[in-house]
Amino acid sequence: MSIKKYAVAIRDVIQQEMSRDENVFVMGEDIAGQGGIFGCTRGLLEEFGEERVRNTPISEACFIGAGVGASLTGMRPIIELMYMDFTYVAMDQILNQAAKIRYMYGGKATLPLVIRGQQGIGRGNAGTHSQSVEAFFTHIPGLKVAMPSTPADAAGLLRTAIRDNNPIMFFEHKALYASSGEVSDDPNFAIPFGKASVMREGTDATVIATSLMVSRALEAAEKLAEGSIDVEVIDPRTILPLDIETIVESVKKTGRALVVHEAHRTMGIGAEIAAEVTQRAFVYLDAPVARLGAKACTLPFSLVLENAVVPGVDDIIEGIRKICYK
Amino acid sequence: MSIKKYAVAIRDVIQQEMSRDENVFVMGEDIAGQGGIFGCTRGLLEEFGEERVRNTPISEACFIGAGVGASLTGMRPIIELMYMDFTYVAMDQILNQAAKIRYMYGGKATLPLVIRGQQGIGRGNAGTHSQSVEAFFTHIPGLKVAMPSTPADAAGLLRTAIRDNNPIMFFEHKALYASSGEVSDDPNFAIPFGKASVMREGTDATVIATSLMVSRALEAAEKLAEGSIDVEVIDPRTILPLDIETIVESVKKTGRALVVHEAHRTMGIGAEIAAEVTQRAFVYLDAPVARLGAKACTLPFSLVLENAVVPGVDDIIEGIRKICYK
Amino acid sequence: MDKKRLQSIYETMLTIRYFEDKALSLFEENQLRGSVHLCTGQEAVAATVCSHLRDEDYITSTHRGHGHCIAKGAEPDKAMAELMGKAAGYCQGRGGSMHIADVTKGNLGANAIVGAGLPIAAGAALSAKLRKTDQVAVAFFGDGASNEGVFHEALNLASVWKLPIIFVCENNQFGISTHVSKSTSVQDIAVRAKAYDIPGEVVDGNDVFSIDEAIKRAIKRAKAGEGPSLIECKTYRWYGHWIGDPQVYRTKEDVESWKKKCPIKRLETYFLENKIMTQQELTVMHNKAVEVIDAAADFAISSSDPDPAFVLDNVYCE
Amino acid sequence: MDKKRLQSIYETMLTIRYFEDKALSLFEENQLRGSVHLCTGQEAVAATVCSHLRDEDYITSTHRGHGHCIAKGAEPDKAMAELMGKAAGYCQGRGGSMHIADVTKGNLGANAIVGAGLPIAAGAALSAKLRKTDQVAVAFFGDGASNEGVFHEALNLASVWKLPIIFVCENNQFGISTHVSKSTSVQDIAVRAKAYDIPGEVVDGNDVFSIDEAIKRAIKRAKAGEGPSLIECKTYRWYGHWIGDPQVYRTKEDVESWKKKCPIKRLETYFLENKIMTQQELTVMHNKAVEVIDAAADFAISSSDPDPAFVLDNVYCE
Ligand SMILES: Cc1ncc(C[n+]2csc(CCOP(=O)(O)OP(=O)(O)O)c2C)c(N)n1
Ligand SMILES: Cc1ncc(C[n+]2csc(CCOP(=O)(O)OP(=O)(O)O)c2C)c(N)n1
Ligand SMILES: [Mg+2]
Ligand SMILES: [Mg+2]
Repeated sequence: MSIKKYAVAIRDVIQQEMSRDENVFVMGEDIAGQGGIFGCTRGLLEEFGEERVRNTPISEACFIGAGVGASLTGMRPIIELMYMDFTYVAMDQILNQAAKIRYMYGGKATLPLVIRGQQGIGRGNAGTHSQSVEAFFTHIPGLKVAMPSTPADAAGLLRTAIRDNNPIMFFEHKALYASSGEVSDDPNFAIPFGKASVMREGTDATVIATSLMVSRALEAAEKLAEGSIDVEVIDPRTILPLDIETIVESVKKTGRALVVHEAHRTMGIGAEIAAEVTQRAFVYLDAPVARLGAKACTLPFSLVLENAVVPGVDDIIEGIRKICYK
Repeated sequence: MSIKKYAVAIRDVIQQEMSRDENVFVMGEDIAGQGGIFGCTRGLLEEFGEERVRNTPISEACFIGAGVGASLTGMRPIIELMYMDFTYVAMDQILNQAAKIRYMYGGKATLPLVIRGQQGIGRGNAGTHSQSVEAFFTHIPGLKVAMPSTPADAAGLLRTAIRDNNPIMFFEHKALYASSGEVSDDPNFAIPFGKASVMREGTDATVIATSLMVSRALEAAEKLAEGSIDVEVIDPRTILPLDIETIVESVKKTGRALVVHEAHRTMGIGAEIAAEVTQRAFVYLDAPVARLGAKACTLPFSLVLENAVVPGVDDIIEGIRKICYK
Repeated sequence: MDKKRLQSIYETMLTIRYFEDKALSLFEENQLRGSVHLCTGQEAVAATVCSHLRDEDYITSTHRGHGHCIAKGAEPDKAMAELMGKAAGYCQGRGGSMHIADVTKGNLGANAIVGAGLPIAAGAALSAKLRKTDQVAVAFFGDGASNEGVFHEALNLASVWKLPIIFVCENNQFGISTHVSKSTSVQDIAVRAKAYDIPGEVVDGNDVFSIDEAIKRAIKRAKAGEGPSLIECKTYRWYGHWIGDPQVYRTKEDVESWKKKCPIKRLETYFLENKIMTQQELTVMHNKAVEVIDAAADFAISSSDPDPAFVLDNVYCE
Repeated sequence: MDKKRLQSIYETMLTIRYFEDKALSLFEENQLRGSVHLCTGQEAVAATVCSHLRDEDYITSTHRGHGHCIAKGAEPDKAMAELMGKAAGYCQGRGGSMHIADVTKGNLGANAIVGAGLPIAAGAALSAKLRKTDQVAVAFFGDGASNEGVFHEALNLASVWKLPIIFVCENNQFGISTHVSKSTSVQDIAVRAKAYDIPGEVVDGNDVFSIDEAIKRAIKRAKAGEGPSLIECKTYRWYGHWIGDPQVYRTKEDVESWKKKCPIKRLETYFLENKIMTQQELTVMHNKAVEVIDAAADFAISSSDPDPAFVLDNVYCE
């Protein structure tokens, strides 16, 4: 075990997988000399050279498409998008090509491809650079979607992603890069997709939280523990596949659930989780499954406004109280 | 009243609005001489000339962006996308620009813009040309989203859309273009957004269905009426704004609800509707709100397979029986 | 060009021609459905370009892709079965005409999204470069596609990275109903090569010899590590954009005048004038092609539909 | 160029220069946050181009947009307030540096998405054409943006439709840390004009006279209904890509050598050599600009934050 920052955990896994498998390579904007604007590819150019650590032109649709072509033909590309918001200029290559090719070709194509990058609030980047866009990639079948909330999960899930033979969307969070935690030194340490992590056990209510919201949910849970509400906090870690069983088991125990994500509440993955949990645990529910997410406006630049839009610890506390009728 | 085909109803409204307001113009691929591949702009070139009826290059991101620029500066563009699947190559202009500009500019910009076109199954167009993509446009705030299921709704909602001062996503359905129905001749006939249409009244269960699924839901309801299950069928007509009140009122009456759409079940708008209905009508529910949508695979080319993927009348019947425990 | 290559190009063109005719008649008999884009009249491009490619070389194709598919080595029976959505088709009926692929033969797929194949081909070329093979990639695309953003991005990327790729534009003068002059700011799309500092040339797309010269040069350049080339083949499609196109945008005379420039006839004339093949030999080849295609159609018709029980298979690779 | 215009360009450049300096110091004092991209060193382009535009003419700008904003008539106080996310800012604190706009003055907005302004500007030009005004639109963008697909699509569309638009590329040689030679397949981006059959020219982006000549020609052409032009202004940014950039990709010497080519100094030398203005007059103008910017900063600092109670306002137009 070592204590590592989230960004370093990511970098180290990429480095190890590139050493292990010469078909793995990375490309993206400013990832070579600069090591990525968040340092997730730092040092790789020096170690692996310009062929395998490629700065791209500002042409996201093309370099994601090139990732599709390279992966179809035997390579295992890791593509960094500087901001996951930029998926919008490359949506066709992600949703129509990467996600669908294997199926449309009757299973006769394999696409090992990781598209990774950061998203979310925390740097005052305003409406086009602070979004949480993961939900889009769960609606069209064919992709897998991870969103680690800790350095260990970032490392373990990324290794799984790189070794997986499917196209993966890997959502990091800009406000988590500097967070630290223990990470296994085992060069094969991997966390399977589709296994939620119970971050805190509790008996009164279940909070399902993702990415940056996990720490806020934990903080809310600690505060409520003082007031004698005992909250279970679950981080699904991958939202596709989604470990609905673990969530449902927890809700059967607690009878109450709140989903919290930073993405907009409307049509965020909280909707899917709420609908599915209700379907499977209906008779156990003491309250409707509640949802918290960003309010229905663009993320504003002003910090005061941003804080009013995205769920904070107090909002989560209030949300839990509500489903507990307390 | 006249009997009109859905495609003709659309064409007529565009024609009338172009006559009424010289700032309204249309652009898109093959919409001029050819009148659109589904005839929705037929005859407009002859009447209004090439300036206001513009064939575009195959550059969707650009001509949608041009629509944003034109609407910001006083025009009221109507843009035809030949297939709404092509939104994927223009997502940034839709989600980051059209949807956000007014808000990001502190309310000091107005964007009257309609992006319309058809989607869905029915012509053997396979995975990249048969999708139902409406859900994407409800997650990012700033757009309104309509999906008419009848010629009258197509006419009434499109007129509202053209006169609205916001960017609108208008989803027609390729398999509905040839369907006929009564349409008002009133040149101001308009249907407000956010008002659901109760297509059939019933007391035992509520089915919320959109677009092509509305007729299937009605057929299912008729069949079940024979077996003494009395189904209410609601078409929300616009999914953003969503007339949640009408839906919730119905569910409070029936105690049971099934949402049916052609888009994939996972993260389709059924998830949002189910979660929200449960939130608001929890104590009235005799069963969890159920959802039907396309299965979790790309839409296959083969008709046999396509039919297995998208909800059919029998699936809806089965879905209703399930929530009625019958 | 040596006789063997010429004959093989000729045979490929015939196979494509009869394949398309058969697809058309099956469509008219309601045995086949969907958006079917025939490449009749354009056969020379696919046949000649692919005659220089090995199985390990890559192509990406378009919605008008039957010709590329056959020229890159597809068996007509499995191709026709795919057009009919049958289980025995290349994609087990999941892809259809617009998404037909055979990755094992280097055909990375038809692509129903205009322009979308170009970055994918660039990626295949990058893959070849990274794996240090001498493979090349060819991206086929239409005149209309040259106005999509990814055209620009792919040519720039390929040039900057000196990828072993050839961009082959089949300029058949129309994107659906829109004449190229109404959508495209240059008369010759090949001129756009200047924007990427790569060679661009215009060739007669109905003449196998011109295409042959150009593709040879481009492949040589690609293999030498000098980067991409852009070849624009001027040609014409005889039928509508898709089966069912009312074709209001052009006259019968135009179509007829282009039929006179038939690439197959043209090669036959060359064969006869240069006494490379006799009329009888040509007839034998025609008959053989007809047979192959008839057999393909029989195969496709008699194949079974895919079993819906397995419809959810192959979304993911296990 | 007449003296009045020159002085006004000079004044604009000074305002931009001091505005950027102030933004930097406010950032360093933690009064300002976010991604802030300074255009110091590039002032001549915005100032000269916009000196030819009226309020009713349109521009679209970029993430590096303060200069365009000021040159197009923004009041520095509301601009600075927006950078600080204050209620009195142009966008009421909702947009920030990367999304600042003033539609009433024809500034259709900075744009944080590289390249995204180009189609929007084309749309504004189309709007002018449809409304039969003599308005023109200018799209500012960087060298890096010229590799985005929308660059290609917008130039093609504008050319085919003969839109009254000028595409002004500020080639400051880098997209973040990536030198233009590593991302862009041509040495001069202006060459890409050939791909759209429009005029393309390279000018010294630190020389107001060269820019002036080019923009005049382009505006004349636009107003004559002859369509778009592409102008590439070679220039350099003095500071990092954004505030906080470690700038590992260039040397101090490079930066210093470009500082010697300061567009403001250059114009001052011209003024003095040609006895258009005296050193004293220049100093007066400097002082005036400093005063304006100091006042703007004071205004911004003392303005209040937006009220979160209204955070959901203005998502839609009622
Ligand atoms: C992104 C996208 N836009 C539009 C279409 C609809 N469409 C299909 S084929 C076509 C015309 C393509 O023209 P061209 O590239 O010249 O190829 P051709 O059909 O002439 O072979 C269009 C507009 C599409 N499939 N994808
Ligand atoms: C679509 C998109 N891709 C990437 C980025 C990240 N990014 C912001 S500025 C920039 C560099 C732009 O370079 P250039 O166009 O030359 O403008 P400059 O910063 O030099 O003024 C990049 C890559 C972005 N904002 N949008
Ligand atoms: Mg064509
Ligand atoms: Mg630059």
